[in-house]
Amino acid sequence: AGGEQQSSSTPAQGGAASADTIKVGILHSLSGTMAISEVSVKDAEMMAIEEINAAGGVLGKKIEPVIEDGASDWPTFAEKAKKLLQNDKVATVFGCWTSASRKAVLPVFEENNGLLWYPVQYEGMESSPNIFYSGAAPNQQIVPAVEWLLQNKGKKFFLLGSDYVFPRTANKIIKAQLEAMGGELVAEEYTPLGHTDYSTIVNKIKSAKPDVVFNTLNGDSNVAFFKQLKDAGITAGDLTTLSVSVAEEEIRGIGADNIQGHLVSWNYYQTTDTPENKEFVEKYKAKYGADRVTDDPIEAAYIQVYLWAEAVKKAGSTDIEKVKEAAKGLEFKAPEGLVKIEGENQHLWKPVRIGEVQSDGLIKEIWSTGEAVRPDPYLKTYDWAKGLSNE
Amino acid sequence: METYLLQIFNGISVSSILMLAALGLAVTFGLMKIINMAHGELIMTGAYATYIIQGVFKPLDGSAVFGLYFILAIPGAFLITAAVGYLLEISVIKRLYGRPLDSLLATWGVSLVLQQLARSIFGAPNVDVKSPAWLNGGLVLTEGLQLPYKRLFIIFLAALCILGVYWFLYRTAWGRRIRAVMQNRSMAQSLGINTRMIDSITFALGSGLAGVAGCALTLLGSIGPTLGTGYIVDTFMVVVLGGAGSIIGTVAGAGSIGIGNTAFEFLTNASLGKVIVFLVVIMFLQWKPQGFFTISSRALDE
Amino acid sequence: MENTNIGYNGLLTKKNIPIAIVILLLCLAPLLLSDFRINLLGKFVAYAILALGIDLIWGYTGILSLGHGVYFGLGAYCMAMYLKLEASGGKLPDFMSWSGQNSLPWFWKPFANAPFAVVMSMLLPCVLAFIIGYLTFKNRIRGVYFSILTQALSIIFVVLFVGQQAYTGGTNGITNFKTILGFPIASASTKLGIYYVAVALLLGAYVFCRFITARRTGRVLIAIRDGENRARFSGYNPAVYKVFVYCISAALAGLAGAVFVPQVGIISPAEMGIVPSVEMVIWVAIGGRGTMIGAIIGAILVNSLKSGISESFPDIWSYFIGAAFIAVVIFMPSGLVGVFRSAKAKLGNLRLFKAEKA
Amino acid sequence: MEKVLEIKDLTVSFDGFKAVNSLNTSVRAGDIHFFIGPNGAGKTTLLDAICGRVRPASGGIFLKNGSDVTRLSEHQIVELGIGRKFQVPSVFNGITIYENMELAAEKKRSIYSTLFSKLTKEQVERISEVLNTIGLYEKRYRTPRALSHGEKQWLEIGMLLVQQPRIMLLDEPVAGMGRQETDKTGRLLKEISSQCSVVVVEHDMEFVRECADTVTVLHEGALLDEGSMEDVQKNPRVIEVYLGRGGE
Amino acid sequence: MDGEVSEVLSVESMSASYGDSSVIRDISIKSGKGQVVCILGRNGVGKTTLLKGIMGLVKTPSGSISLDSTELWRLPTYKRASLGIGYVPQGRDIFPQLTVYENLLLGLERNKNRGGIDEEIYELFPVLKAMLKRKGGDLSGGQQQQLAIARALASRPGLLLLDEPTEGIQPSIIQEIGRVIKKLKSRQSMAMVIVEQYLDFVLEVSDYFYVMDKGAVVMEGETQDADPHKIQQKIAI
Ligand SMILES: Nc1ncnc2c1ncn2[C@@H]1O[C@H](COP(=O)(O)OP(=O)(O)OP(=O)(O)O)[C@@H](O)[C@H]1O
Ligand SMILES: Nc1ncnc2c1ncn2[C@@H]1O[C@H](COP(=O)(O)OP(=O)(O)OP(=O)(O)O)[C@@H](O)[C@H]1O
Ligand SMILES: NC(N)=O
Ligand SMILES: [Mg+2]
Ligand SMILES: [Mg+2]
Repeated sequence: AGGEQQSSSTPAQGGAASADTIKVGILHSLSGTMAISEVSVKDAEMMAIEEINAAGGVLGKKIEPVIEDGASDWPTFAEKAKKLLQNDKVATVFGCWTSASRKAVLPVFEENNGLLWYPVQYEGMESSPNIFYSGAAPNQQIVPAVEWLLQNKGKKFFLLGSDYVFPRTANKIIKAQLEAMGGELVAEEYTPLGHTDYSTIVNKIKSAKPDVVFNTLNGDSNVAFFKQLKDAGITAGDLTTLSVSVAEEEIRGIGADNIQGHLVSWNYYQTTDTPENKEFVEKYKAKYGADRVTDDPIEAAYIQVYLWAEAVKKAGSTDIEKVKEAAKGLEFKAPEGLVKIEGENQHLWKPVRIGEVQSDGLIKEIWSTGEAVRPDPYLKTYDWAKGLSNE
Repeated sequence: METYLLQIFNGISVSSILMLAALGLAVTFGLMKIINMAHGELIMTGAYATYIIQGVFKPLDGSAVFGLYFILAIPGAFLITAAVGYLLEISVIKRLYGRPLDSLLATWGVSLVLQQLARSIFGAPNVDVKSPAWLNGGLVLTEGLQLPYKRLFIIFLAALCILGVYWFLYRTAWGRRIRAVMQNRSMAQSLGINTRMIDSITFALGSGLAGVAGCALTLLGSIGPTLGTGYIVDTFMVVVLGGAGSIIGTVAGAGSIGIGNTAFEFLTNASLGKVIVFLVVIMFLQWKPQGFFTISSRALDE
Repeated sequence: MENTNIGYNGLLTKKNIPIAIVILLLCLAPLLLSDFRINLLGKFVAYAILALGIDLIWGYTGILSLGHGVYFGLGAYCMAMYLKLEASGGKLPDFMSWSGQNSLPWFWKPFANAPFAVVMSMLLPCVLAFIIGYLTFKNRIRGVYFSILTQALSIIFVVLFVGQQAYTGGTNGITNFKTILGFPIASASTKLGIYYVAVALLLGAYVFCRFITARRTGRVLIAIRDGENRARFSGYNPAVYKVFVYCISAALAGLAGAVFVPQVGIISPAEMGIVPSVEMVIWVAIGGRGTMIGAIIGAILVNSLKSGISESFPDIWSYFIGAAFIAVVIFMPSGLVGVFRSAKAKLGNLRLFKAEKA
Repeated sequence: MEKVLEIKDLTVSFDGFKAVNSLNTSVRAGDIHFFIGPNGAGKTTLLDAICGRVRPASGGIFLKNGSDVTRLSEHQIVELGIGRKFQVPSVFNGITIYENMELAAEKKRSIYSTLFSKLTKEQVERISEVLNTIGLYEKRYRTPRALSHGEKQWLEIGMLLVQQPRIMLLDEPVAGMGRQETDKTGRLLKEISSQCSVVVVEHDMEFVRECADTVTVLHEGALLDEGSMEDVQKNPRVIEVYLGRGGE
Repeated sequence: MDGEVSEVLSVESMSASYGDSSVIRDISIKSGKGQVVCILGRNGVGKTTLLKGIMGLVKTPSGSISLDSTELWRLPTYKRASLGIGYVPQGRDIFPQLTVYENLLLGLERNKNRGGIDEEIYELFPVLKAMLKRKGGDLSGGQQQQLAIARALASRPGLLLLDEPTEGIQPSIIQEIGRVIKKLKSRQSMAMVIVEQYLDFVLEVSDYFYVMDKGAVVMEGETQDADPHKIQQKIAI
């Protein structure tokens, strides 16, 4: 079980930042439905903080994390964000997972001129001056995946997603892309978050006979979907599915044998072959247990703490404006490879990788861009994406 | 054609899952009048119990014996969850008889605690229960019509549980005692029935049934701390639609909601399907305010 | 049970000391607490308004609604629509454009008008409550059947609001407001202003509810709670009374939602769901149902506790809150107010004698 | 005397079992009209039908003005002036005894009037008077929860007294009362019968003899005999199925 | 009291209360085998409370209750019942959703080795036999009262507590119940305590009587020596 550590490192709260520490906020769902994903992300951030502190901290000061529980509830996220910024006066916040929670805290960060580091891939169409996005923008995950599928797997797409903003927006992008690139949409289905019976959906997939199921389901639903897909006698050999919200952590819950052979698209896998990653995986397992796995959001959460620390060091201050300025163009040798902060939109340059799930639950990279891709949250560089954003 | 046949099968399958999930509630809520908001967490307990039992068998993974863990897991989940229910009864529930609305609040607290407990013990992420090999695959009727063994097994298990509970409640002296205690505790006492014991046993029984449901659910979905939350409204709906206090009603309620859900989901989409089914249930209740199987009473109140 | 003989006296009696203290404390709070805490307290005041409504239907009339989040949410959405339109300054709200909506839907348009939005925030819940209440109470759906039905209602609304992303903002809900009536919503003085408005509305809602419960109407409601059929045979039509209080309660919930939104800055469909709806009932139970002041105290206290504990123990706060719920129900069946009263009664203050003299 | 209530060919059945079977009878103004008969004869069911608690399978129950109460809902029937006391005492436990009386005394039972109107001075006086009569004046600020069985009976009768219906239906009003109280009830009934008709179901023959103007004997849902008490108690069938040969 | 009969029930200086409000103070009553003891008193004096106290259904802060010289005071209700008390409560307390037959079977609970319902019970209350399959709650008031008595008799208890057993019962059956009580009495196997308002009935069946007022015994004596008018007067005050 994870998460015992931070209780010892959660300091007494309330007072002003003491002279020899720098307070940072950590804001994730530690209870409620999103806790299944966010707790590990929090763990990764805590690990990074401990490492940095062990190496002497930043600006000669130790980082002091203030943890808050967003409880899978968006107004609670907003409340806790306010608390971190106004009460604790934290230098920065690492937090959120769902786009909804990010949208909820966004005005709080803008009003209070705070800084949020957001570690999860998302639907794009956003670029707040108060947020750094360390997960993938659509052009670093979805767009290349669709392109690869069209080239390698077939033209008929079945879009399956959870009913909320990320899948809906992602599918809007995919549909535009399919149209531009000669793909065909056979069906688009949404299920409520937390939906657990996919027999009907599987039946619909069967009768629609797509070449590809592009899966933007989130959370628990993936477990039900893949288990039930397999029970219906459909294997990865019969039908390709590509998921963008299923990483190693989720695969543990699904059961490797149920999803073996299916595809995913991310920027990082536990198997990613870099020296930095080898070290990262080792440290993570040493700290949280050999049975734990690392994955893309965990890695993004981990590196964003380092990116902030580097920026602070470079700026020589925790002042938001100075940190933002210093962060522009900042490069970091991350487990996923060399990443760089794009000053224009505060997203990361990231490599894109398509992988296949193995029988041991890990993911084997089968295709990659090799080098980091420039983030393009509004898809401005794609002609077919013209109508998608109103910016 | 096959699509439609399969869809009918799906309807029955979903009904059987609902039935299994609601059966325990039919006892604790229908019979005992405890609005048990922790029912979902008892289901979760059953799922984690299955996970634990599987863990014990883990060294045998790969051998044929491993698959047998599931046969043990069903009674195991029943007993473990019944034990949790028993503890709950003697610590909390026993103080709430005759205060159904208060029971809602206390069990809500219980559900918060149980969820957090699961998170502390098993970690926040989902865990995986590997289904036994003998339940993999399906009964192939025609090329496009394959009925998964897991779903067939759940239908069988649900039927077995229903029959068992029906027999126990309506055909045995224990069942008679249970029903008597639930209807009039002080009179039952006055007739020499140890109502404290009956209460505990009944609640444990209802909890144990939730555990069996949890065990079955490991075959189909995720096992995490919030596993049960998704079932709470559906199961209450099943019991209420069928008529609280009636086991046959629970079957009917589960059947109509399950089949309705899959049918409307097939015709529209999952969200709309749910909305339509719930709307239909609401409208149905206007017509039959006490559900399918009404228990009439001459008494002035209730 | 509790309110044995309120209402024989006017409103200016010693019965009103507790509410006077509560309101006074709320008014003085800004002198003692930080802006952030006041903002939080303002949110709890909104919850207290809602709790009054729940107490009216549950504590007095015995109707347990597990779907009051819907009414709260509707009120909140009405207000949010106004704020969003003001924030987008005539342009299409941001979420609509990224959801593929090209023009403002007709039903959004009137919400640019603040008074309209405020009125609708109460009227809309009231109308919905009337429809639901009229049908169900006329058809004699009672007790847990009603409770479960309202749960279904709540699910329906959540799913619909989530599904209609282009009109409602989907799961995200509506957020990112800028001004209210032209004042910057983030500024400390605006926030303080809103806070005082909330406190004033709470007082107003309290007086209104007390008016109802102190009249014979209040007695009829309790009679319906204790024996609906008996009330019928005494010549009262329970359906009419139930619809009446249910509508009032929904309107109060809507008002609470409207007060909530500018302070919290977001409303999302999850706030209409089962979890918040159940929690609302819990506030009232903990404060002490059947007493208006109990509802207020419960709402403010439970939420303060929840905020406080979750700040101190972010990982395991559920244990404390869960245990607190259990403990209150078991050891204080009549809530905090009940504990207070029985303590008072034990001090030899036998109200019976006073009543005798009156 | 003029008929205030006419029961025509009334049948009430439960899953085929006819608890009341083609019953024809009527109640006259100012009468104290007793329904007696064996346990299970259908007396309570008959009262239930009159006050709208059960719907008859066929037949009708007509008031003086010709309206058929079997088509009305319970509170409408009360508005037409029919009041009922139940076999198992039922009062409102959550409000005080005094408030129970207030609710019963209310004439217009709309929300508007319970919100805005006050009880008249006469009504208030009447309540005090009745509270004294039923011996609960001292306890009037207590809730009925703490009353004994007999006291609840009295409270329920008291509520009827302030309600002042035109037809009063009493189901076993003296069950569980002592002789003294029974006699008192008898006197009360006679007193109020000057203003309304009283329909009583009772098994206390002394009480029936004391008070009854008319007695209707039911048996298995149907009418067995009707007339004065002297007459019906001589009927051998009545003795056989109801009174018994042991003395009465 | 009569020294010859062996004492079955002996209540000594028992008090009883609901919550904080004390209803019975310091009451003592006795009943022996084959003896019928009657409790009289106006409404609300505490007769029902006395029986509930014996059954353990209300708080009894002080006193002693013994049954065949076993002390009951600390025992839970169900154990008291199992030791041989049959109880017919005021208000009948039939299990409404159970059939008549099931209600009767539950009467056997305290005496689990009794096989079935004695035919005698049906002879006594023929209406029950005709309605075995009907739900208890659907019976008429008087039918329920008969069922309650039958249920209490089913297990042949050593002590029978009857709270206003004739309430709501038709005259012919009241006579019948009177006969049964006498018959049971003649068997000398059972002690009976009856709370009654119906004086004629009491005088006919009982051996000993207590008159209660305000939670205490204000008069007691052998029935045969008693003057009905005196009792009536005592009750009236
Ligand atoms: N809901 C019901 N279902 C089935 N049978 C019923 C129902 N209600 C009443 N009965 C039957 O109808 C008959 C008449 O009952 P009712 O209560 O009217 O009798 P009663 O004359 O009032 O008797 P009592 O003097 O004992 O009160 C009884 O045999 C009873 O069992
Ligand atoms: N649940 C209760 N809580 C508080 N007080 C009660 C309760 N039940 C009865 N009492 C009080 O106890 C007193 C005795 O009640 P009890 O029922 O024993 O009277 P009783 O002699 O059986 O009267 P009755 O002849 O009317 O049945 C009454 O004054 C009543 O007010
Ligand atoms: N950004 C997501 N996956 O919600
Ligand atoms: Mg009757
Ligand atoms: Mg009594």
